[in-house]
Amino acid sequence: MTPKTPKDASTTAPGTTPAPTGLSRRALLKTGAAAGAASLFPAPMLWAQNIKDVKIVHAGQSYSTIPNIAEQANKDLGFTVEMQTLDQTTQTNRMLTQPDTLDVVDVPNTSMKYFLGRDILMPLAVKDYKWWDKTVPLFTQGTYPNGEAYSMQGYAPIKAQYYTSEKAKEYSLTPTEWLVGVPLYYNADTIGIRPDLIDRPIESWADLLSSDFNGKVALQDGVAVGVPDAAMALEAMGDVTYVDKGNMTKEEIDATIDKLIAYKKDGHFRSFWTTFEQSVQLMASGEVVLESMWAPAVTEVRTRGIECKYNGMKEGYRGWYIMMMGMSHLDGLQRDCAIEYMNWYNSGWVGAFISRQGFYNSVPENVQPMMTENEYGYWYEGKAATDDILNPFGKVMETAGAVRDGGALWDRMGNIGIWNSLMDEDRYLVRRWQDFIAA
Amino acid sequence: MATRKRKRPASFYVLATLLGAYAVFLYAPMACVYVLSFQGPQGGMSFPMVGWSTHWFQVLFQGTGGQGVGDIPSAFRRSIRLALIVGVLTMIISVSAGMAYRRKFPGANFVFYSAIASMVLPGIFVGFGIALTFNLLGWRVNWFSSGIGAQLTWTLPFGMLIMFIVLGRFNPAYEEAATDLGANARQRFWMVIVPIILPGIIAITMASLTSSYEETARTQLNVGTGNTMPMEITGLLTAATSPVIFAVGTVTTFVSFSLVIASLLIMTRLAKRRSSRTAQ
Amino acid sequence: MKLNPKAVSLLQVAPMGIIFTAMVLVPLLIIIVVSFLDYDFARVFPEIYLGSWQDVLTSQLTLDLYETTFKFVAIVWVITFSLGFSIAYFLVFHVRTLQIRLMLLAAIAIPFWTSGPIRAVAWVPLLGREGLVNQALLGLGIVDQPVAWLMYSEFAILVAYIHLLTMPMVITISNSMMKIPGSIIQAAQDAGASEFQIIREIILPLARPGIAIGTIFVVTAVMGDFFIVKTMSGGQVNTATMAIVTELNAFQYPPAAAKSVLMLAIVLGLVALLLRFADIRKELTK
Amino acid sequence: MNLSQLKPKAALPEPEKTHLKQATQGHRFDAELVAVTKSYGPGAPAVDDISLRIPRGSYCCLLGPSGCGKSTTLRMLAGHEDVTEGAILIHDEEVTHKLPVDRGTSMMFQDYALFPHLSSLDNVAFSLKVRGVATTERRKQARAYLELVQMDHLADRLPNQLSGGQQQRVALARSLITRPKVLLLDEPLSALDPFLRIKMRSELKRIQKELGISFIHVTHSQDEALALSDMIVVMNDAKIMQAAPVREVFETPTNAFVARFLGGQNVLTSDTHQVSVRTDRCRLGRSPGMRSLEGQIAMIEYQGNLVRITLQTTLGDEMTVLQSDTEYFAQNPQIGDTAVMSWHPSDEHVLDPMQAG
Repeated sequence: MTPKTPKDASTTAPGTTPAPTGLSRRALLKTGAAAGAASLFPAPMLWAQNIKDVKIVHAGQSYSTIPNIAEQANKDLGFTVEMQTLDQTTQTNRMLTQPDTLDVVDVPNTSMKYFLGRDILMPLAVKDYKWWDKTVPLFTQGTYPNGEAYSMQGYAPIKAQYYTSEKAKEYSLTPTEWLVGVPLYYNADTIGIRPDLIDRPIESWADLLSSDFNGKVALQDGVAVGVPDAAMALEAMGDVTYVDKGNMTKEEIDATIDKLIAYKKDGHFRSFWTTFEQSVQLMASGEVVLESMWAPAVTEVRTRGIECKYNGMKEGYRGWYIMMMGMSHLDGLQRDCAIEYMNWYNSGWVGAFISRQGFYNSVPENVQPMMTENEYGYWYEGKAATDDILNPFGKVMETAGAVRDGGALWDRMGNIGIWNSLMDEDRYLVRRWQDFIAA
Repeated sequence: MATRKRKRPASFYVLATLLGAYAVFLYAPMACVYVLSFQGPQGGMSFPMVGWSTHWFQVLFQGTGGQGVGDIPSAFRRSIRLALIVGVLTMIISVSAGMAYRRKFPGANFVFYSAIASMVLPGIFVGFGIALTFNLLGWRVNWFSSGIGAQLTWTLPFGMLIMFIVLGRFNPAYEEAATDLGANARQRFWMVIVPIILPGIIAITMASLTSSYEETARTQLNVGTGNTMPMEITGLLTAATSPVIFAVGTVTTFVSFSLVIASLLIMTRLAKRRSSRTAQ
Repeated sequence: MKLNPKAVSLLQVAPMGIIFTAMVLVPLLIIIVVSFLDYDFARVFPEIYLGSWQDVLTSQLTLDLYETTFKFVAIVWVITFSLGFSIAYFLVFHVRTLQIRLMLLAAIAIPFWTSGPIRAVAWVPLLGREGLVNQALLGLGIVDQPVAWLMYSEFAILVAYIHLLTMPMVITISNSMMKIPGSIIQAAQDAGASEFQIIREIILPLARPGIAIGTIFVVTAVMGDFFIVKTMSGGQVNTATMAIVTELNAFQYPPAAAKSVLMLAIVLGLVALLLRFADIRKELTK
Repeated sequence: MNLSQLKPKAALPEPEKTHLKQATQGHRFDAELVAVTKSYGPGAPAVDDISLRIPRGSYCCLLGPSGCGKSTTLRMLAGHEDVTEGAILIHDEEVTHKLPVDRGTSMMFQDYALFPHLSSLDNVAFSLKVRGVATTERRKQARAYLELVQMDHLADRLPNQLSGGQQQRVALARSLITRPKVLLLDEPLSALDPFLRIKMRSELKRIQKELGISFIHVTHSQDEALALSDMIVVMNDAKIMQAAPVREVFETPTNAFVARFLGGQNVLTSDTHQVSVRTDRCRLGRSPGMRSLEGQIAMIEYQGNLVRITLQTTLGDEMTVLQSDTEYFAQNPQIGDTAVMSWHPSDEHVLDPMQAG
């Protein structure tokens, strides 16, 4: 791969006029970046020379900061990429208290509100990102591919995709020239089911709270995922009605928590899980028969020879996505390299790598050539596997004939009932969540 | 130690049984770790075993090896480097402070209760406070500054308490005798006190090595780029599941077992040398 | 030049004092300030807000949290102390050779070199519905249904605490016991004291410093822990520290700060109370 | 209070004198060791096949150099050390396998072994407490014993607030309150300064006489042994060299070791026999009818009314002459002078030949 983007940047980067001294730090950074890039333009060799010493620290989720990806990046790009896997809390805290120690981050949608207006992140011009035209409209337009608007309950992708302007302290709900970041991957989550231990089909979120499964149900811990799941179930049960269950009012929160406390006192929940491993263990060991779960965890249970289903519910899926962003302290060559890295990340190879874990990439067009027909058919198109389906590390996940639960990409992603959320009444929700755990 | 050297009293058997039962209780979950680390390549993190193999050890030692287990070897190296430095610093600082507490001095309560506060405060909060302080001062966090500092807030209180145990009822006559024999303060320290409290010094170093190696709450925000071992493990657990984590557990046990045996040998040798020196 | 002894002490304690001041007290000061500020979405505003404190000091939640926390502290202390004291007594007064004693102590300590998260994961195959214990109980015909409360329950939390915290009790108490001169025990035997009387009248009072330090370990560990509570209860039990962590994870620093300050005050109070019974420092300055 | 109240339980009630009462109890010996051996694993035993009988009401000192086995012997008597072979009897009753408390012995430890967390009074009252004696009653008794050792004024002090001598008195009272048949003392005076040591030793002797029980006292000091003992047991290399009344041991040591260790004797060879001659029976200068030895004066020690003169013989042995100061000043020998030491053949005491080692 040749580093094209910086060259583009040098011709189009804003603020190329020399800045007088005494300007804001931001302006100086811009100038530096532009100057650095401009000097490269006539001599690509020099660029290759200079970037050798550049290092990009990429911190993120454990399925996107895999050493294999860093290895590939260091092979493809001329600079060094160092990866650090962090849990979400640590990562957000690091971004807030020590933003200089990170260069590129990928974060879940539920964290986006924390960074708004804090000058921690670097806005990305649409023109600096090569794949925007090819990105699924979930992100670019805020619609499904058929142009239909999707559910805006919870933190829907379009809610934190565009800035109103470069220096804006607000997200824009309509397209602008400034991206918050690069959408990486996303998925539609539903309930994991042990069909061998349940003798009827599970088709509604309401089953999560059905007394049939008392003591054999687990939810994901915490307010960002656990509460939306619970709200889906409560609404389906008819226990609580919501205006927007992805952004509840105080009264709705009270009603939700009170109901949940009643269920908890009834011994309804076996556990609330925090880690991938816990969710797999709960399901695989028969501790629970129904559990809100992630797709790769379901696959993991299945590879142990235990039946586990992941079909969609009639109320729809719970959607989420991960966004990649540069940090605002980046300037000069390093900034160029960071942008280059973000472009590279969605150019196909990584997309295929992560797709093999069961997630969807935001630029499927780039991914398709990097996967076999069998793979792309299975993961994206809902087709039956024609051969073994391997995970990125060569482990057999499914054998020929298997069909992905829920079907093709848009069968699943096209039916989102709620997005993972960070509610306006977060403060109150967290407080009431404490009462729930203590109950 | 002097006890009845006659027939074992009944209490001996009762207590020996208790110890045995405790050992079973102690090692039961550990046994699960050890056994599961030999899980077959297709197996997961809980029973049943899907065949037996050393696959996960190979994965661990070959580093990434295309297995997506995170960069455990680098994390391990970082953790060990940090643990060694923190262990030595804790030892020096705690011994020094322990010596100070043999006299009354102004501020003794202040330091003592600071230590207790440091133990008690939730680790993440201390970590967050330190990160925030560095941030406010415009300093960059780094493993060798804030990282070591954050870990010391965890290891030093224990080091101090161990010193209290070690120096408690330490007979001042030894030192007085040494003074009578013309030893100066430095000789007194190196030739009298250090040999006597050596087991305590080893204990502090070992304890702080371990707690440094294990610590996450205070470290994670302050270590800068590059995860430590437990951070890497936690990171792995949040989104993946692989018996390689149990392999880590088995290897750590094995390594620490060797370390313990080694230091035990050193200690018994020291004890023997001492007893042969003082034997009547 | 000869320094006066107090100055020597101050110099000796200086490194520790400086580290604690810089790394604990300054952050603590910031935490205290933060607890009085307003907040929203990971942000703290420089505006006085007393709501965090009001909630901490007046809500039923605080009472519930501390009730659970103290319940754990009390049960764990009683069990780790009884177990730790018995084992330490056995190691010191029944085991005859130093080598065997050290070997047994090491055997007790070794599981602690394995990371907490790893150990935590290992409980499910043991205590879960289909775990080894349940299989054994079913196999022996003691129960005919798997026992659910072995895992993801308060019982499970207690098991993990006792598993973790008996060792520090053994180590600190046995250290104190080893310092009791043999002649004192013999003198008590001469006086006609039974084994039980020797334990109660001589060993227990003389092992008090070790018991005190072990108690500090146990009390602070239980009060400061959230990891065991969370993993062993399956996120279904809330304690004082758990609540702080939940709020920190939601980036709601001021209420977390207020709870931390309260917690610190309570634990420092407990430690001060404990030191009234056994001043571990007094033995040094004698 | 009347001392007789403090006597062993077996003693008859007051007002008779205790040491007379002992005679009425019908046992022959207060303590007896029968062929007792103690070994710690392979190698030379710590105590090698010793037998010993201690008559009623004796003050008996076990005397010998460090490592001779005297402390081990005492600890076996106390029951703090297992007996490998042999038997131990107290008041004619076999106690070899009994617990310390059931033997009727009480031990006073070298480091006193006072319970550091208890006051003097509670230390003394301890044995009554473990027997369930009520607080006021046991305190009353303990106070009586503190009075006996003249420590009642410091009854409320903790051990670390007492001087060495005071701690020892408390330890003594604590041992005596159990009304032992035999009191065992492990180097009780070694930690005291010389002045206190002499004071304490007369105190010990007084108390022993008043109680009339046997004291068995381990020491490596000849002076102490001579001053205190009714009976001295000299030990060396795990064996008893001589066990006899004090005068007999001093005047007629069985072998050269005893003679040398006790002091006051010159060991020399006369007519191929090894003999001992008391130093105060030797004099400087030749006299008819007396045997003599030539040497050089190596040292002169002035001790007030006596003067100790050390002579180095041509063979390298050291001989001692103890003269009165009048005699000494009459002769006025100087260091370095050649001199002759002479003695009367009738003063020679023939020694057993020493075994090797």
